Amino acid sequence: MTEIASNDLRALFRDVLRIRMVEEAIAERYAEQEMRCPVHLSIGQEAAAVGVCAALDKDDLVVSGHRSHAHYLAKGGDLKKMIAELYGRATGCTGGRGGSMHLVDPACGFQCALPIVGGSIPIGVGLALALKQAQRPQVVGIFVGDATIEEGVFHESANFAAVHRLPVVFVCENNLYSVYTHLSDRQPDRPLADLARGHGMPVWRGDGNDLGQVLAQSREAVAHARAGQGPVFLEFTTYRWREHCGPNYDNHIGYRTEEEFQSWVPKDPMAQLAAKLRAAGQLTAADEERLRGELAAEIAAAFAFAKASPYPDAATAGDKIYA
Amino acid sequence: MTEIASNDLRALFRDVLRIRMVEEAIAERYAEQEMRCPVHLSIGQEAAAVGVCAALDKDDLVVSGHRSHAHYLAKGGDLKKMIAELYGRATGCTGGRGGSMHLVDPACGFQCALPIVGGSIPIGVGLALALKQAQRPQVVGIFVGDATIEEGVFHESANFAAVHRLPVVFVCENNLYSVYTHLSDRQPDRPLADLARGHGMPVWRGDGNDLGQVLAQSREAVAHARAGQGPVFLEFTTYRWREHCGPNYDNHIGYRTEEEFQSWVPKDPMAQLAAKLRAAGQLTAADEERLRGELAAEIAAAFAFAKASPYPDAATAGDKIYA
Amino acid sequence: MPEARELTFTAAIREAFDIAMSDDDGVFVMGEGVADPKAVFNTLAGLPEKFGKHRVMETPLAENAMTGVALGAAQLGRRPVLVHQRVDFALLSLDQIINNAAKWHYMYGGIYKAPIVIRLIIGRGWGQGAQHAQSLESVFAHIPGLKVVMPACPQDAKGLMLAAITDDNPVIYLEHRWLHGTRGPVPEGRYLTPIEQPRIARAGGKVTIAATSYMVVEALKAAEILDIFGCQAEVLDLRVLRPLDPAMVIQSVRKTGHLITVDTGWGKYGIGAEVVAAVAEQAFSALAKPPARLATADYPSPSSMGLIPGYYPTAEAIIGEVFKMGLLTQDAFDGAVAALRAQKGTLPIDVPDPKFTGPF
Amino acid sequence: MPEARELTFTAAIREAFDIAMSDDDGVFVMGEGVADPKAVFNTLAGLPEKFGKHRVMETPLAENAMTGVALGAAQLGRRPVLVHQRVDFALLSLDQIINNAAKWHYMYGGIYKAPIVIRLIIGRGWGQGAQHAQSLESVFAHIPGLKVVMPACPQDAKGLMLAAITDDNPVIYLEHRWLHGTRGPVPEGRYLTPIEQPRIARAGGKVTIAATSYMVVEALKAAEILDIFGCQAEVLDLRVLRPLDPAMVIQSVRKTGHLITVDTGWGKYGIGAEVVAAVAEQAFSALAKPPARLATADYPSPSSMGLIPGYYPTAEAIIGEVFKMGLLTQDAFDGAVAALRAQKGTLPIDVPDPKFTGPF
Ligand SMILES: Cc1ncc(C[n+]2csc(CCOP(=O)(O)OP(=O)(O)O)c2C)c(N)n1
Ligand SMILES: Cc1ncc(C[n+]2csc(CCOP(=O)(O)OP(=O)(O)O)c2C)c(N)n1
Ligand SMILES: [Mg+2]
Ligand SMILES: [Mg+2]
Repeated sequence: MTEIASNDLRALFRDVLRIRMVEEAIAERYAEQEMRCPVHLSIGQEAAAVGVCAALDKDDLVVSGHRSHAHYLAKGGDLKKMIAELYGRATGCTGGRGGSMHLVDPACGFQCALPIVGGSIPIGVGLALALKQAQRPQVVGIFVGDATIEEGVFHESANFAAVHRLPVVFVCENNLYSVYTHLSDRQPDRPLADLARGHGMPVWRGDGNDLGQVLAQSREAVAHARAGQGPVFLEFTTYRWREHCGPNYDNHIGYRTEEEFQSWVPKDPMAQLAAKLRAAGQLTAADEERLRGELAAEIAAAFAFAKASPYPDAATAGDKIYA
Repeated sequence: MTEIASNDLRALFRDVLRIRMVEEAIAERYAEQEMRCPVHLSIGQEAAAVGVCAALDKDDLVVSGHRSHAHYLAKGGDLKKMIAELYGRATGCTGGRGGSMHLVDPACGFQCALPIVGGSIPIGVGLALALKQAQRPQVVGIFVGDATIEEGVFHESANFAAVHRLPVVFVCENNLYSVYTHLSDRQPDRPLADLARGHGMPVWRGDGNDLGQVLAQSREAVAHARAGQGPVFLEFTTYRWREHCGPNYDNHIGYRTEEEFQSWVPKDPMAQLAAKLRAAGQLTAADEERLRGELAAEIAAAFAFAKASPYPDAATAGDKIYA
Repeated sequence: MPEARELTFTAAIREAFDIAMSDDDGVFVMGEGVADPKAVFNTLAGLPEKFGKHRVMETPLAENAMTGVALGAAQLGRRPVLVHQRVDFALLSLDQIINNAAKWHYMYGGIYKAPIVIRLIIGRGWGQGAQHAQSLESVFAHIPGLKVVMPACPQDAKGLMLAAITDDNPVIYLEHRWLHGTRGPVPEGRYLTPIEQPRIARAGGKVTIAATSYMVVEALKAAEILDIFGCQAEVLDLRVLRPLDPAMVIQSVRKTGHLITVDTGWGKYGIGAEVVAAVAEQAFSALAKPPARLATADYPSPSSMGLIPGYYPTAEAIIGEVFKMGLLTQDAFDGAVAALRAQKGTLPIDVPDPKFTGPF
Repeated sequence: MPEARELTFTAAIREAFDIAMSDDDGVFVMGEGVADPKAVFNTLAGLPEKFGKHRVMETPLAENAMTGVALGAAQLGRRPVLVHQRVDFALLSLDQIINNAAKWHYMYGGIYKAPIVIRLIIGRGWGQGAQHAQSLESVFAHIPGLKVVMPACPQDAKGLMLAAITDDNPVIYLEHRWLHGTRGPVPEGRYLTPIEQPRIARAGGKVTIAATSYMVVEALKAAEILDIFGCQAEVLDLRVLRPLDPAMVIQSVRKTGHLITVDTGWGKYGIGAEVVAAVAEQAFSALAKPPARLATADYPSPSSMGLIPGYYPTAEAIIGEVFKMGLLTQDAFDGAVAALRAQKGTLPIDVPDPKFTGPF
């Protein structure tokens, strides 16, 4: 596996921290009841989003599902438009049409997010088909969860991508849960990535909380897909810290134990990365404080922008039904 | 792999020959335009049906798809009711409601056949769930084609069967084609059975035209499923002799070559079996002639029964919409 | 039977399951999240503990296969109830619902039955958006072989669920998220609400309002205010969309001469179309005025609350139609609208009541 | 433009594809069997050879994913046409059609388009049975964001296909198997039939028959015979079910005062319901008699030809409705029925013409 230079990681630390701080800000302000749409936070899972998107080129494409904030931001999505969308404002990335579960920013290649689980997988494969038909060099990253690959459409899409050798990078963030149902209640005891092997895809499996590993594996996988050798599959083990949907911690409600959660806290991808950088002398306390300050300002500005933005005009609700 | 006693095979020769003769009779009479429904013949593929069903107990259950005649007969389905169904008569196995693509005979455990490709897979898994819930010892055989497993519902069903360790025997007759489309246009180049391995299932792959091998592998697989160790997957390579749907040969129309077809003729499961039995001194020319005579009589009687049977009364067409 | 006890819609559903599962070992519930701590908006609370996880069974994400699995299990004496937290997810399973379950009894010549229930929740509000707030009952109601019910009050929520579970046919049970918190009288013990007919939710002689699901709530709100302003509306809760029995609607129209339909789905080729067509065919001369249909606006559900005004039919819109039919003076209409608005107060447009704070 | 050239419906579709693919490199066809020797009932004959197998692309069996793939490819300038040999198979893909394609433009605030065509063949006859002979247009027509067309003549088969391919929205193109062999005038070259309005298939003043797809053929048969017996029927080929423009139907009813709808699907919550409801709402007083709906019987399609009489609406049934409306004397009615039967001769009930010998 490729070694990752620690100054590469340093640049990525900013991205991880930024996503973390954005989502913590969302969590904090959600109770104000002004973000009136469901939110699925990625806190604890940021490394997969950041590592994979770092391995992608700017003009590569990405699609995601319900838990898409991190992917959107990691790919370079516009923060202001995202927060405005959560606030249902006209300045949001869909002008308030979609809400948090339909983030989109074609400017940076974040093609779409869709909350019907698995719904964006064939979209991503179709993008890859068009890229191949046009002999363009991009690849398409398709983010899925451990439950998403239970849907038949994953398999149908994987098979099609494989037979046509399409430039697709499947990225599975295995956080062990589908809402409140554990993997063991949903799938047999075998490596989940075997499903992808069944479709003839090469597979990388890694620690999704270790950004260095994510990045190294993603680079290999992306190179493979870009070389025209067909789709690849990445499985990253990770853990969701907050409730499935919404801003709170929920270890007390009974589907997982506080101990299980606590066992993941030391594996915090952000803390691990910070520790590594500090040890390498690449991140001083002052650096970090400055970074946090910059990001806090950016985030505050995004929320201010959202709140200052108007709601879309109800009279336009019936526009753009047909192109 | 278990050795199969040649007197076991002798009994099964009758079943193979019977299915062959039934389907040839259908092919012969189809042009009369009295069987007014689509027919999907299994000529050339009989060994898989017969071998698998021989490995099943009488009260085990079976479901099938569009190409179900052989499975129906091998499991013990009523020949008269089948032919009458093809003739659309009131005495058919569904009273003319379903036609050739909806064969059914619960008396022998042939639970259903369905022409929406993949449609009967979860039905079979649901039967297995109920068997397990009731702690009954039966297993369920689910017949699929090489294209059927491209449908998402196969994977969804396989995963569910695996996580609940249901007594399911998936039987894939890989005849290389989906209608007129070759496997290589539809799936990547890897063993098809890897898909089942991905779901954590043990897999047996064999020559579907070698009845001895089919039977031996099926017995092992069925024993595994019956022991409560979860679903299993059998892949049998074979070849369809006639057109996808209808009575004719169609090697001239361009989707496969006459040479390819000819290369399969020596692999005819019936001829191979007959040769083996003859070599073992278990089948004399006289035996075979007697057998053919008996079967011809039975088949003639079934056609006569069908033709003598009335059409269902049009006035009953609106009955039994709701139970 | 007089019955003072009131329950929420949620509790009524829960009670139906408790009774059904106690009475018949064959009944089991399956779906994503059925045994989780949220217990499908609490409608299944405590049942996994009481009946075991094999009878309140978590499933993988596999809507189409799970439907077939339910149908398969039903062949051997089980009575599965499959739950989807949103009807939108059921679009993945229409193959098994429409191609298989709906035709099972018929296409096998009556030798098999398909006693399964598919329970689907209709989302609304709190920014659910295009893929979590559809109301697709017309799609199901169009299909022979299915039965389709939409309870609008706690009593029917329980009675129709018990009837659905007892029925030997596939029953689509559509429940509106905004009804969960409503309260009403619910008889104790086992009773079945026949899957046969509408319910007269309120009697009246001037105009017939035929409504479905949550729109019955809006229709009743309208009817109360209309009453004050001298127009007695008869509110019919259609409740059973297949088999639809239009007789009660027709009888009402013969009395009132005026028909307004209000339903939770899209209007074109929707529930109201069938009701209006049936009345036009069978009781044409009873209509004093052209009938009117109210339905969700003919586009996908937007997420932002800024885009919601005008999307869903409301009591106010119903009163507007009554006015257009000439059944209210301008003054009465203005008064009715003012009264309605006062009643609504400052409740945001995207919640049914102040307690509803999302996120689903 | 006068145009003598006649083509079959099949050849008209083929010509549409030939033109569309020649004119625009972005257009490609995908589906199970599109490049096989049967060429989807010959509608694509020769096209794989002409345009290459990457533009007439075989697919695995994966209806839902292939729909999403088409939609995805359309985002980068491709214009895919997805073909299913039976509409019944499309039930596996309603998630991608309804949840995604129909809402694509709207839910992303207008930044994306969804220029895909989904071509679905409606089966009938030769024992197809419950799962290969459904006519599910109502399911699609109900959904905002989709366009839904059903050509009934070769000219529209070509013109609507070209229009569908040119349209920037998802278009569901439903083609009836029994129309494939019909013939009619077809202009040469590229022309678009606007996805906007019904077509007057035959003018007349006594009764309006609004029909879809193959039922236009039955309606025209009825109209010809009715004419002989003194009753001039106006036959409207609805042709575009979404967006439905009822204006032409209303205009016709204002002239005739009588409305009969005939469609290939099930009746309840079907196409006729919307047409009747729209007329009842918008042209109530124009109706001299209650409207009537004819549709496929309200149960699954049986396989046996013994069970088919009474299942599909026929010219005879249409004449029966005309008679019930009082527009024919008993003698005229008897004569019309006799004439129809004589015309039909001994053609079996399960084929459209003597050349149709199955098996699909
Ligand atoms: C088709 C469909 N079924 C069910 C749901 C409800 N749902 C939303 S997210 C989710 C869990 C998905 O789990 P996973 O793929 O592991 O992603 P994670 O939430 O863990 O990131 C479920 C069941 C849905 N949105 N769509
Ligand atoms: C859902 C669905 N899609 C397409 C079809 C049309 N169809 C019928 S059989 C068949 C091929 C199936 O191939 P396979 O599973 O290999 O079985 P085989 O015919 O070779 O026995 C197809 C595509 C169908 N019946 N159902
Ligand atoms: Mg997960
Ligand atoms: Mg095959």
